Amino acid sequence: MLRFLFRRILMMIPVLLGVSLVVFIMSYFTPGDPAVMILGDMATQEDIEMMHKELKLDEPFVVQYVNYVKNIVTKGDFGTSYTTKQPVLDELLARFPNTFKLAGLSVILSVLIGITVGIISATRQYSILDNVATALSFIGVSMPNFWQGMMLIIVFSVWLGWLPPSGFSTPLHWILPAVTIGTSSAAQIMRMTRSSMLEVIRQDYIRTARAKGQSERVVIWRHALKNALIPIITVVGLSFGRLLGGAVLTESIFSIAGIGKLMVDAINLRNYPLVQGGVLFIAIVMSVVNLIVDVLYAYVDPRIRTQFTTFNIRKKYRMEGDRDE
Amino acid sequence: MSEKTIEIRHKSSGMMRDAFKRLMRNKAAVLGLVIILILILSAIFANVVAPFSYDEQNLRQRFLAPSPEHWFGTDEYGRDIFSRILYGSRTSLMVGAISVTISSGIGTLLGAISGYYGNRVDNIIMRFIDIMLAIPNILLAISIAATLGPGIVNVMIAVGISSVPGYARLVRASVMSLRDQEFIEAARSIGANDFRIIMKHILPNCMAPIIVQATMSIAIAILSAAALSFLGLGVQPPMPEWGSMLSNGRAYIRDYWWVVTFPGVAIMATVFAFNLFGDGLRDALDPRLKQ
Amino acid sequence: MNKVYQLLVSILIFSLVLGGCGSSSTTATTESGQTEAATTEAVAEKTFKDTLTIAHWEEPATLDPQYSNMISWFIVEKNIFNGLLDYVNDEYVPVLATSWENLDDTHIRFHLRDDVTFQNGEPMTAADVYFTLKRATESPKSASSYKTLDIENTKIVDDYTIDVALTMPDEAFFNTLSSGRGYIVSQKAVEEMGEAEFARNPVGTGPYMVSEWVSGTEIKLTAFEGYYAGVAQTPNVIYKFIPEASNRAIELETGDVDVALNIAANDVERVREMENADIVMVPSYRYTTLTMSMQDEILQDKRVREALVYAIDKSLLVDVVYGDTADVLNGVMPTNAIGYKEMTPTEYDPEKAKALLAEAGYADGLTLDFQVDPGSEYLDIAEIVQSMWQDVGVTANIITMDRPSYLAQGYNYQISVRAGNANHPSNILIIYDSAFGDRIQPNDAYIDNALNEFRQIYDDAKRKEVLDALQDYIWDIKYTIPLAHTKTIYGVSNNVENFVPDPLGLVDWSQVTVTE
Amino acid sequence: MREKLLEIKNLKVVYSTEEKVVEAVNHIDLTIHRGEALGLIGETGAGKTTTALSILNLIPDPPGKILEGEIDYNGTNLLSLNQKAMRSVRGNKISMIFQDPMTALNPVMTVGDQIAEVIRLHHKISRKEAYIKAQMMLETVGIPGNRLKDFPHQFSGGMKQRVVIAIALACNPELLIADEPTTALDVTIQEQVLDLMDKLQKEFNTSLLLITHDLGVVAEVCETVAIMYAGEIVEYGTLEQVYNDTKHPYTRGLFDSIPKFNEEVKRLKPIKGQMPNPANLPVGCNFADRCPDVMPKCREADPIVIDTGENHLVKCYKYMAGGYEA
Repeated sequence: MLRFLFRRILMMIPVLLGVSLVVFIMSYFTPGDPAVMILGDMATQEDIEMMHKELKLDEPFVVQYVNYVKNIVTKGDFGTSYTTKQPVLDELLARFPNTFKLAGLSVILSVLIGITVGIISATRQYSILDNVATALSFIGVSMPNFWQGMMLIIVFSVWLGWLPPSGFSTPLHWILPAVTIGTSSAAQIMRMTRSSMLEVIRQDYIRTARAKGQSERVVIWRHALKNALIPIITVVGLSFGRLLGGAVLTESIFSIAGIGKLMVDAINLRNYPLVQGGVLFIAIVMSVVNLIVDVLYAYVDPRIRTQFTTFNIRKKYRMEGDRDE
Repeated sequence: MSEKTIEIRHKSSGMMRDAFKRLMRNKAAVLGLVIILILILSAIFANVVAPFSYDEQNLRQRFLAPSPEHWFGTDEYGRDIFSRILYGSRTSLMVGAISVTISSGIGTLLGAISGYYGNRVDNIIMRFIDIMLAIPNILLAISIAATLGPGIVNVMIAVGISSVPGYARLVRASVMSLRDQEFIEAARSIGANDFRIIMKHILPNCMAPIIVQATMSIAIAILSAAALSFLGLGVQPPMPEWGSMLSNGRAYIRDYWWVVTFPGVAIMATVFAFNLFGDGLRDALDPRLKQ
Repeated sequence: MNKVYQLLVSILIFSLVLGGCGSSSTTATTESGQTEAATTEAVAEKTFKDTLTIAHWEEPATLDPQYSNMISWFIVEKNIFNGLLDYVNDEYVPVLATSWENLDDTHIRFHLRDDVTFQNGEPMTAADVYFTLKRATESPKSASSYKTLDIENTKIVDDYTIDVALTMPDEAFFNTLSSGRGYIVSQKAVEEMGEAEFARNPVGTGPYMVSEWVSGTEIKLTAFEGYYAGVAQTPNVIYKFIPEASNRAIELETGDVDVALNIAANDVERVREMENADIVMVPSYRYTTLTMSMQDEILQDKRVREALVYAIDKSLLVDVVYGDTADVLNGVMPTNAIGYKEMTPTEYDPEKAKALLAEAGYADGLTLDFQVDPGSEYLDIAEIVQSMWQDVGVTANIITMDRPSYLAQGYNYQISVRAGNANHPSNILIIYDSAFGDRIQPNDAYIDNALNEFRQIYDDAKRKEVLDALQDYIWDIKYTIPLAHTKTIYGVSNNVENFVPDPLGLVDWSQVTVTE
Repeated sequence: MREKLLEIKNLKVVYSTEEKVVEAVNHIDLTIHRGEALGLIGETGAGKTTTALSILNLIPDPPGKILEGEIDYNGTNLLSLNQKAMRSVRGNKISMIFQDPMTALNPVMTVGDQIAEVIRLHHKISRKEAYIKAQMMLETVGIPGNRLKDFPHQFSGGMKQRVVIAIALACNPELLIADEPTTALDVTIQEQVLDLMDKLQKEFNTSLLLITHDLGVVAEVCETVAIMYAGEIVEYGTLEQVYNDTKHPYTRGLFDSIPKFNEEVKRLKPIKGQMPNPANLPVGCNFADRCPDVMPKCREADPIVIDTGENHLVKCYKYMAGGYEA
């Protein structure tokens, strides 16, 4: 397992290099001049040239890229934001806690609701409960996020006055945004849980467990759920990863200083150091999440675990020679 | 197991007919299909059915509430919302369908190859997917728009490409749990090549999650397209598109409910229909449900 | 089974669930219950809150005035810094300078106040003024505003006197000094902190200083005890950054903020109806105009341009887009700009437009590309104009693109829409200057000369003469179609007192109080 | 005769979906005695597995439903037990081995866990003791005890079936139901598994209900045989009676369709036609359409079960005259 982890962490290096190169190329060829964006449409040609020099945009592409990578590797310096002149890393780290909290809360919320409802729905397929849960989940996924967010604000902040309409400073502020995001991913997790569970509970080993005299509760939650988890983990991992990259619309509606809005603003301003740093940062976070997902796969499914230690297992097979091939 | 062997021997046309029969028995799926057909028909015949033109402004009749003349009311420029929704089904359905086709096609292929071959191939593809995941959709869309010029095609490509990783990872996970099963070994033993095994034996068996994901992502595609339109990267006005109707109308959400409600309902109904249909399709296609 | 029925039932249940979620978390509602407090204490003696909270639409990237170029940034800086002078009620009034005199056409002597200290305790001297002017010429964001400043020959006379040299006579220089780019910074602070740090923790002479800046969320200011004009009335000012316009109105309604900046046109009525707040609206310096590329052959024909003007029902357009938050603009500058000249309105006359188009050879119609940066109200304007032009046979293909791509297009376009935001003719009319580089590109020698000429004239009457002629010329030649002059809209809580609106939004909060 | 352990009386099971009702088991009666090994033979879809699942009350509901009948086990009707009481029977008094060892084991649990689970469910012993017992069971079925912590995918098919047997026998049940236990295995492994089952059945004095379509397997292990066709038991008797004094035309058909190496047979005689669709059973005898000896009355009314002597039961009009109603 340790070797696997080590290998995966090593494998992040080419990914990050790839990401940085791709983003660098995209930044370079995307229309829009950062200097013009910073100076506005009233800027004169001299201003713009002055800005180019200040931003080192007059250097050739390769030099820019090599310097960029070199600064990261040797100094841990992700560059300086064009607009604020603050280190990119500081800007990202200032926003990350909010994003992480929002993502974490909504994932927890959606996992709790999604898996529970999904299982109930699957074990009582076609019952009224299942139909209601299914209809709810359809509504949950099909409800546009910002519409839902705005409705929540109108109901809970304006009409009822229970919850603050924007910001993310206290737990009270967390509720509406987390619910907004949580709803659609809960619905998605619910759908996935239901369909995955439906497959699993038809399997023979579930019948075996029942034939042992095991109670239905244990059969579902211990025998079936663990088998159904792989696709669920995939969905959860994906949505967590995606949320860690920022939830732009929700962040905008609730005025949350998160990574998503930071990145969109950066892209809109062609603030390339921030875009590049942000994408790299997101890539690192995603890689870590993916790694966790893979570790979870292995934890959940011994067949996948085998792959991490393939060598050892093969040796074992050969020694005992009991594999009929 | 015995069921499965019989299954494989069936002619594929028979299989499809069976699946279709089962689908038709599922009332929810039929409802979904009916809604989808209505949407498709209204997309095709929008110019016949719509009482007004989609871009006909009447600035003295702004924000009219729903009435016999304007079923869904009028928008901020006095355009008939009902007509715009009819025309909008063209754009939204096209964006949804094509981008999902792109993403599920590429994603499934990558995921299947990755999951089936494992090891080095898996590594390379998954790292590639990681790179894709890390690049923000908007950046991707802007770059594509920069190459192709702004317009609906970019939206479809950008939305499609950006949801490839989801499919790839999902399919990979399913394939990984399938590829060591006996019937795959059986197929391999009778000399089926990898392509055939993937296409004929593995993919049909992980259709369920793919279909669930595909129906879900039509909604996401429609909404992502709206977000891109909002940034000026999507459908060009005055061509209506549900998502951007919704985004543009959001400022009026508290004053003129119909401006956002009807496009929202249109999106929800579409997504709802695709979900019902996809669900039914999954049940119909799943050989394990056959008994 | 009846799925539709199920759907309805589930919607019901869903709303109940939502309701349930809320009711379980009613514990901490009193935190923001200012309304109750207000009613119970209305009879008692007036007490003031120690914090004024302002909903701001955009976070500044920096609070370094010479490196700023956005109104939204200057709004915060206004309360941290002071300039040498200010422009109030159509005249320049002294602030940090006590007086100034023109030594000759290109030399101005400023006498400074001797009782001003910076927020770091250092006295404000001529050295700081020199330092500020020098760094302005070095900043890409300020250099062009200061292009007539001759920093080499600018001399510190003594601690409180400085002789500013110009490369040519420039009446507009006073305008630059009165703008945010003229705010005086502490030389010592900049040199000690470095520019990056100064941008976050600026040191000026103003009533407030930054106490905390939560990135992306808010900036907290506290009163500067040593403010030369007297300590601010309210000890703390918080700018909360709420980009979503409707949410600023909501925050005002819920009492979470005392002032909301930049209320959206469609929220104005709603705020007016609020019991706890109202709208304060003043003309801004912002105006919107359609621009046409003079590099385009079709649009080089004046008849076509005139036709396009006649085909727009400006008053209807302004009414639809802005309601009462803007006026039709009958001139080439905002109504309250220095030296504005009112023009005779062009009537809406589609028949005349058709006739002109036919005369120009486009009787069968004409197709134009209309490039739009979909931010602000531009897309609204574009869609309405598109529809109005359609009535006279002009098809405008709207092409939206994100702002950077839009700006990158240069004059590779036909029609576009932009907003200007300035009060001095030299800054407003610069868009017609050939040297400006892009967008309109008229290469019109008359305009270039006039623009260069008028700002060198210190005599008000003579300058007005040149400027009036220039405005007449631009109005007539129709390189642009001026549309609307917008207002700056504040949503202000009824508890706020002594609020003085500013056309640009640069409100000085030092005299403002908020009753409990 | 030995003591009756389990008696199925008049059992009827249907699977109903929205548009059709499948009559999977139609009023069957079957008795298993203590220590007896009964072979239940029939082709795929005859209702063998449904019968077995009914005993454990594990018919998937929906769509399955036990409509009529009783299953008396030691004097109590299993069908009247509540879930909790039923669970104390499953895996403990009556356990079951499923057809496909590849899928019968939970892939995400170690075999040790899966064996210990059933032990701990029915015996109040500590986790540790349960694992010791599990290890013993593993060794009893011929798998090294140190593989307790291995997962199913690390075993071959034959070994998996041994694990399944270990699970089934872990609580020393009185009745073991084996549903096609060897069908999925290759021949050499089949033999090993059968031997093991046979040995253990005798050793533990367990009754056995062996479900199979393989006449040879039954001959090897069972004393009594029941032949099932389209949800009904068409012939029942001792191994001797059924194999050597075959009565029912279907049973005869079955024997004719397998090669016998001690006879010179030019050609095998498969039974013509197919089993009737259980969703649409014909009037009269279900086998009538395929029966070489079909008589007009076979198509009019369902024959009743006749005892042709010494408890050799046949459901066929042919023996109406010679026997008496069972």
